[in-house]
Amino acid sequence: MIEQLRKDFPLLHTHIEEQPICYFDSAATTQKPQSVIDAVNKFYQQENANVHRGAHTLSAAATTQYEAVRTKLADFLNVTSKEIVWTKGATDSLNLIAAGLSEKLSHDDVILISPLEHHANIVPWQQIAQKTGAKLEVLPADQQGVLDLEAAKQLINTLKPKILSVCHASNALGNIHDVAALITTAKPYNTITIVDGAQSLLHLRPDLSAMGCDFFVFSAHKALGPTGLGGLFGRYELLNDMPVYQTGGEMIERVSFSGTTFRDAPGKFEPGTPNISGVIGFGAALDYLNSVDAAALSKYEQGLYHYLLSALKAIDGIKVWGDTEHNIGVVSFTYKDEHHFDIATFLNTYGVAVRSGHHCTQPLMEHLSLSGTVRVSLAFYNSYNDVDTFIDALKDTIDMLEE
Amino acid sequence: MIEQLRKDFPLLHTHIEEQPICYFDSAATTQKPQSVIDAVNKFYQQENANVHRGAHTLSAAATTQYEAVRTKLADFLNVTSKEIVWTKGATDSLNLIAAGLSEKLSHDDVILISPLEHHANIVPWQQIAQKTGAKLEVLPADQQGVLDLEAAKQLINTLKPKILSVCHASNALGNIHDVAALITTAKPYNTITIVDGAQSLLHLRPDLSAMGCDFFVFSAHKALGPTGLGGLFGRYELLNDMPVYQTGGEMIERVSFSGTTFRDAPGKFEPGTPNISGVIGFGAALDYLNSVDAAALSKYEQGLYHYLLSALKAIDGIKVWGDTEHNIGVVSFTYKDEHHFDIATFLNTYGVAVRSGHHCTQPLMEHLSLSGTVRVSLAFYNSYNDVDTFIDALKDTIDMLEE
Amino acid sequence: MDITQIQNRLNSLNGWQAKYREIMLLGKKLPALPEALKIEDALVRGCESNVWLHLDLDESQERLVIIADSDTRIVKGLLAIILACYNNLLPQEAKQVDAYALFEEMGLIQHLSPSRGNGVKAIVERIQNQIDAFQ
Amino acid sequence: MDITQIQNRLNSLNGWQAKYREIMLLGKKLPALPEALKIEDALVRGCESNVWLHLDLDESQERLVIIADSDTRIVKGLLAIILACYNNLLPQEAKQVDAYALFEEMGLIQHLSPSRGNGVKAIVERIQNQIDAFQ
Ligand SMILES: Cc1ncc(COP(=O)(O)O)c(C=O)c1O
Ligand SMILES: Cc1ncc(COP(=O)(O)O)c(C=O)c1O
Repeated sequence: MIEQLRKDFPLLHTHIEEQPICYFDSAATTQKPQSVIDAVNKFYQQENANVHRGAHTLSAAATTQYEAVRTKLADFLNVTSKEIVWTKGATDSLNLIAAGLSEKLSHDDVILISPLEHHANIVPWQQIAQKTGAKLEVLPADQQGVLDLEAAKQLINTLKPKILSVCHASNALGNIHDVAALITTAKPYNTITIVDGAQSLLHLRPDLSAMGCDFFVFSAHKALGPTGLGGLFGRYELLNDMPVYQTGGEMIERVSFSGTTFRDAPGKFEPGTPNISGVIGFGAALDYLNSVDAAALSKYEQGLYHYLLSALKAIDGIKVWGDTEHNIGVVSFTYKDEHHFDIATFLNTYGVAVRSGHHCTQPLMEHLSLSGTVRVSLAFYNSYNDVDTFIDALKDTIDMLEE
Repeated sequence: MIEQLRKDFPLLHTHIEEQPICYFDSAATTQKPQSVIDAVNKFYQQENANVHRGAHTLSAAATTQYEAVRTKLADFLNVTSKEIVWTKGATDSLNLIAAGLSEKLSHDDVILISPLEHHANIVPWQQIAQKTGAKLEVLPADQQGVLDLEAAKQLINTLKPKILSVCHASNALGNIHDVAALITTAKPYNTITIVDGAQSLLHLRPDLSAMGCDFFVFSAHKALGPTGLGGLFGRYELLNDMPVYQTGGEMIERVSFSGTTFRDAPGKFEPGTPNISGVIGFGAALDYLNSVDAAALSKYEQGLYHYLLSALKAIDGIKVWGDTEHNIGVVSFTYKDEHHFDIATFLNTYGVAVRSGHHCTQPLMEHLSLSGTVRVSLAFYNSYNDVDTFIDALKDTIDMLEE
Repeated sequence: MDITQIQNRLNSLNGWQAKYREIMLLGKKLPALPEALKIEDALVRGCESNVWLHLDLDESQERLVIIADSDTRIVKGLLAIILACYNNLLPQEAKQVDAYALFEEMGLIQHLSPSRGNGVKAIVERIQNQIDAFQ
Repeated sequence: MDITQIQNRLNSLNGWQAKYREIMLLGKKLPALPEALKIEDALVRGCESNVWLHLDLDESQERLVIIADSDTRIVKGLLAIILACYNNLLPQEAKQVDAYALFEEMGLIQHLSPSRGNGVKAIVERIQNQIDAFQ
């Protein structure tokens, strides 16, 4: 099955340093199936036009396609299409939400996040906290970097946060969070719950209605789609209630120099020309995801993850961080006191593309007393052979470092 | 020459309603040369990786390419690369600037714009004016929709605006503004000058050092590039001085729960994963623009524009709006009291793609007492044959309306 | 022309040029709304161009009378088709009629720009809501 | 090894695996900086990993003595190369040396990630600026 799927991803058949590539950086950005590349290509060659404005056939067709992808995504997430806003990425989405909720915050309100958050789910809240006087508080995690769920629930009960914003899966360690449990705990306090799904959209295919969150954010490029596109789900009432964020064309009802009125959501949050080719490419990505056997892929991914994990753990001096029981397939490790950058650089010479550093989670690294880790992030298109190549390369690297 | 260049644009060889397309909607978005489409394609097939974070070859190569386009654009605009910020479009750029300058504004300060502005250069200022108490004032224009340059200079001298934000060329009427003259007039008052170059980047290839503006904004998709990408130039001192706008990964120096510090511009304004394929595609668009004879194209465009203009003016009942002497090649017209939408819809059945409506310039339409116009917007890839087809189709349409 | 005649006529025409021309001619036959009736309350929200619509019962208080106008000829033609669907029906009959589906059947929705399509939907919804208010 | 020897050695090696290994070995030969010297002031801004650098004149007050360290082995190796370029030169001689250009010549800059390349540039600039301060 996987050998067949791998054929759909042209980049997997390229080379690094004259060696076949082992792409283990899918948490940074996934590779794209040919169908996504083709959809973007076809759009520019045959369909390119601006949306929402046209009397002409091209523009009408582009608009229809663009809106159809919104519906497709809404179906994928099990919500309604008017609850989907297109943005330029998860970061943009989180900034939009933070700005939109800021007027609900006042001095002494609590914004609660986890210690595993990506900077994109930290800094916007720090900014809003500074502006409003609200307090930013952090859920407890252990020395491995695993959220303590029971203590987390207790803290929610104690703090009664106005806002709870947590990642569904950690990009640095791969941990899957039981966000539904946290949301349920927070419900009695009318907490506005936000889930950073940048890492979960692809791996966990969340059902947002079941999850019960108020907002959910993602980036298309981390789920087989093009760069420069992301989006958010917002429960309609809350979403439509937020003040406008960016302003300009398209999102208005009427502009005059004496005053301006805005459209309802999602329109009011989408000023200007959107990333049309990005949306259309992402539509093809969703088609791709809908066409494969999700359960089988997930099983395969988990198998591969555990295969990688045991091979790594068998190497003396390797320490794997995070929750290895509930994991989307990200292995973050260190080797003795060696610098992650040296390891990653050597691995690269074997054609192995991993990431090294703090993974935009400096507070988590601080919590773990690390300057960074080497991160191997899997996707269903990785093969057992990729893992073997990596392990061999890592052993060579270690030999070299110990020389 | 043009017949040759037209071959580079695949969409120009498609059909609308079974008729060869006459694409006259370049002011909404331009068509893309094959080289741009190929660059995006190649990126996803062979080079796709996230930027700025990688120890691996793919990521390093993507970053190098990404930053090289910044330099290429800076050269194109005659500024330095650290003065270029990538955004998702002109609208995003204007919102970033308006937010960044808002703390410089106080009650009684004046923000001055023209009556020909796109909503993207109106509504963000209205919002900032509301927030800061500053006053939004509008330059004078005549009944044709032409800015009165002398009166405009006088008004600048009278109002001594804190901010002057004007489009280099109008998207609704095509008028070219003498922004250099306005900037010179405003200089003694330390006015911060912003030029909306969404329509001028392609047609006028502005030299920003000569122009002397403090900020300049554009959208890639209106200059042969991909959707979902734009940018801004900011004079470095002013740019770097602005507070951060959106926050998240990449734009930080150091994040901890006790506080966060930010990078210098342009980095501090580029949080999150950027539109990498968009930037790389736009690089190919700039290469394309650098490879053609700009002077010859501009001469051709002007010739075509005047050919179109005379043919239109020869039709009884047609009124052309705006400045037909200084124009980027946009003809906005009305026919008697007929509705622009009816005309555009009929034209479309002849394969002629024009735009109808207010073109995101409702205050201008109000000024002209129009509900909208039919807009024919040219690019160098339009042929004389396109114009002939359009004129014939328009005559048929008029016959039908008069039936 | 009743709605079946209109449908047959449009279906018999080849190409959108001819169809739009026919739609426009249908619009021309629709009487103009007096300016006094072009009031804010009669404006249908969600249409890209102005559409005014009034719905009432005839003198016998039995059958629907809808009058409508638009500032664009083509939309006025679309209104003529919609009115042909509903006018003169008993409210309970009209409740059974889905003019939007009929537009879809004729391929008109697919051809209109999405915002025009939404406009047609908004008009039909407005009519149905007002019928509900009568019952 | 002086800088020419280093250059020859690196050029003679085939493939980046071997070259990085060699660079790392060069780093190993560079003495570690005492912790007390790893101070904020000695940190070179613009490097992705920590780089500490001290520049002084030798006892004769004539020739440059640069000591440096990094927390990564490869960057330490790069530092070893840079130091081999400058150490023991008279300041006016050192002004003529552009280690960054040498890195480019060896193909190292092209191969490093852009941020590492900028790091090398930052280190070289820091050295040049400190030399200026001496003169
Ligand atoms: C003059 C002008 N300014 C701003 C914009 C907004 O550009 P975008 O929709 O790409 O953000 C446009 C696009 O229509 C324009 O023509
Ligand atoms: C968990 C998480 N949140 C947010 C982001 C930010 O996404 P983007 O850079 O696409 O805006 C990322 C990407 O690294 C992520 O992994």
